[in-house]
Amino acid sequence: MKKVVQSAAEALAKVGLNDGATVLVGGFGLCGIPENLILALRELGVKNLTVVSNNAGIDDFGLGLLLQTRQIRKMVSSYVGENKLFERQYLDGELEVEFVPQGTLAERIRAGGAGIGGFYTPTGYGTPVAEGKETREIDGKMYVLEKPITGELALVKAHIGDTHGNLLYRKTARNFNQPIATAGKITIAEVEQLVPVGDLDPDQIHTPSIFVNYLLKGAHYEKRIEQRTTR
Amino acid sequence: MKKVVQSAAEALAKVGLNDGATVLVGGFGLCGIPENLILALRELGVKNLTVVSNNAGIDDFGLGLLLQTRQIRKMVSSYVGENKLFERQYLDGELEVEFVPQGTLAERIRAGGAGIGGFYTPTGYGTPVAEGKETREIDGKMYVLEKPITGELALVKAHIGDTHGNLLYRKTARNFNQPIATAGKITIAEVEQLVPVGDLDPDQIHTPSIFVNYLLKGAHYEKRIEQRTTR
Amino acid sequence: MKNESSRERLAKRAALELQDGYYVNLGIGIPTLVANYVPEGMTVVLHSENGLLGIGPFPEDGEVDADLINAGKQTVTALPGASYFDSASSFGMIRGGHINLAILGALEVSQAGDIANWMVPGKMVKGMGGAMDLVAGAQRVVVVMTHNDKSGASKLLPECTLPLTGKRCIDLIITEKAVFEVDKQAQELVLIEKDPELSLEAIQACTAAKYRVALREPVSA
Amino acid sequence: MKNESSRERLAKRAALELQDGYYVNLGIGIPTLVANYVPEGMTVVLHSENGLLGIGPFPEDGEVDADLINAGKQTVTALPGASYFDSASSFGMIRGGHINLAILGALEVSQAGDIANWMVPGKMVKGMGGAMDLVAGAQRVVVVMTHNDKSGASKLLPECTLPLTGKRCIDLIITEKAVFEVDKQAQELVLIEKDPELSLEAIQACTAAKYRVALREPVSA
Repeated sequence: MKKVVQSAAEALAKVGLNDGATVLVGGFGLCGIPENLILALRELGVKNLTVVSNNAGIDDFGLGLLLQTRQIRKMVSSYVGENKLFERQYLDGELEVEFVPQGTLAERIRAGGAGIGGFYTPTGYGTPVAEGKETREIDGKMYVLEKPITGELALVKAHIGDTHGNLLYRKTARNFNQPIATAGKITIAEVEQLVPVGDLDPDQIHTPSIFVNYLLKGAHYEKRIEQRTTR
Repeated sequence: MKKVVQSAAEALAKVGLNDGATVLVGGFGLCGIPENLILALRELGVKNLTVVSNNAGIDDFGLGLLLQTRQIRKMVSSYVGENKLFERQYLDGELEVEFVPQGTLAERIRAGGAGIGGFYTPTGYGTPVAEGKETREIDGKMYVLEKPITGELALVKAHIGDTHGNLLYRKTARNFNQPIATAGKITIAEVEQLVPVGDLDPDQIHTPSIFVNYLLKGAHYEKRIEQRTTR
Repeated sequence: MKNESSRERLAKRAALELQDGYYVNLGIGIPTLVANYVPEGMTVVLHSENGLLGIGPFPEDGEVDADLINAGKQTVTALPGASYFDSASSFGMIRGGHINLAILGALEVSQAGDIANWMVPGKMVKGMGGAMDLVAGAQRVVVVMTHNDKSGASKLLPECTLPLTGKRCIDLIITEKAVFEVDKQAQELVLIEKDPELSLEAIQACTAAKYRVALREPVSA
Repeated sequence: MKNESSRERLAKRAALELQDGYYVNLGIGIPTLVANYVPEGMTVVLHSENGLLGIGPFPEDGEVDADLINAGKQTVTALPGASYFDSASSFGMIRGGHINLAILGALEVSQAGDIANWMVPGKMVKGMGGAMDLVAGAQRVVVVMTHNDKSGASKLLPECTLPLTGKRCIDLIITEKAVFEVDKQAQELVLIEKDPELSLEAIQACTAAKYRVALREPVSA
């Protein structure tokens, strides 16, 4: 069982990702994004990607870097924030966007990882989000049927990983990383600290090793802050 | 915010449970069961309960104690094991049983806690479990529609709790306790150790305090072992 | 009191909806300010949908942590008793009805309790974020907004004109001019408080939604 | 070899289905014994559906821990790299196709890959436990069972007669007499190995299910 690779590029090379693939990317805004894997994806140059990620980064960091290189054909997100490049590509019709309510997005990804074929959520009933979807009344309340999301590849960032692939996240950098780690056909994790198997408390593991195919210690972490706010 | 009570009896008194209520009880076999709360439920004497719990205890411990007093009208479980009392009451028609596949049971409880109106699972398709339920093909695979489970009361047992109601479980005693803690209209947790708020690492909490209405330090833990097996 | 900004007055009034032991989600903007008016001795736990219960104040300069942000992507701190969790669990809390109260802004609210707050006419759509889940899932949903838009038009309407965020989900509307409960059965609003300096006629003149009047003692804000 | 019990031979043969890095769920009974035959140098992580990845050997007498059991409710230990999780997450792993291999017993298997193993005729029903999830969710499902029941009747059948645990979900059947692959397309079995001491006619005589013969070199067990 050899999951540890030396670099993000090596991990991606093992996967053999094709143009047009669906890639799930963890993080919320710039918090907890797999910085090194995004850079390696940019280096790899694969095109026409569908990227499932709660946000789309900013112009010059995170997924914004893949917008610069026009590698993303479609984004599945709940909020795309202030990203001028995104806006331009969207208005030009180069970039397709599917807006999914944040909780529905998280649940669809979890469902994808947990083998659920679909689920009924009250979120979005009576709104544009429910258009074209099955709705039904269950015990007097209206629900919308939502489908699972999976992808050829899931990219996540954790704080600590062990050599078996067990992961611990830190603070709110956990966010979408935990469900996304379960929903890739192949999942690659990058970590700030890599420790020998056995170093982590089995009660405290956030993502069990079964979900992780490859992992690497990130070469460098910028951990940029979007809205630095102080007292 | 005062969630800590002095005893299991005090917690149940605050809830005001009625005959005929649905009670969700954590544990797997005898592992991680809320021993003190089960005893208090027996003392309280409420009748005609529907109890949702993966197993039904043994003749003289765990939920078996509520079978002795004939307080349970219906069990919703995946496996009832070797329990003679259970068998007798079931064959006599005193006790109704709904068998639910273990994963479907866990997922239905999670759905109940997470506001999901129903979900499609491949488990049980083509078996007696699917009888009378909606089935459908999704992306070439057959699924069964399953409904969420909630209850008037959820009883769970954790290893450590803080005074705000944050919980940590220990080893495989976590099992159904974690989803069940989310699915009660009222949730009571009993713990082996009660610590002041702030003592627990926020990254390591298994059940956030939002799910816990009352908690208590259990008076006594027997922690009986069903199948003591050694090397 | 008169020197307070309108934003602060709205936040103060909204804070009166808090109760001890409540788990509360505060939206971006004025709702965030509500945190400043939690009464002494009351414990309210603030939820951030990106995965935190127990939001604390903004950090000191040296305390800033890139791994600790709120749903508005601002750096924050966490209070004793806080917990971190993933996004699926976080929205399980919301959708499962575990959040006692959500306070958020709106562009329009209808007399039936519909809300529109995610698509701004003439602007690029940024997405709904977690708003649709919050209005559908929280036990009680309170809107804090200006009574009228920049052109003076009522934001309380018989029917929303903008694409909805949620249907029949709002419980209370707080504006700088008045407070309305939503009677979902009757599909009308109930005027329960008003700025004492405004007449009933003045409220009527700037409100398009249907409402009945059942004024209570104005809650001191 | 000849002194080995039939149980041990079955477990050894099933162990040949393991691969390095596999995450595996072993059912109660003979499947549990498979853990004893993991080849040297191969890492296989054993999953227990009550919430453990990385099952270790049974504990020493002084190590017994009431909080650490397997799905058969036996006390166990955990290996380095283990993790604990809740039941919903555990079955997410199973249903989501993350378990590479499940090995379990059966009362009957059909030539289309159906399995019946939870309702014993004439006995009180105990429940299906996690078996229905495992057969529906694991990437590959291997049945280890005796070829015939106590009356000598074939447990490999054209159609199961007992209530099903799962439909079209079995990939391989290992008995003390033979090994069959399930050709789900053709809805028939493929005899790929047999006890060298038994003739094809002898296998045919004790097997009710339809199968074609495509014998491979018997894998040494």
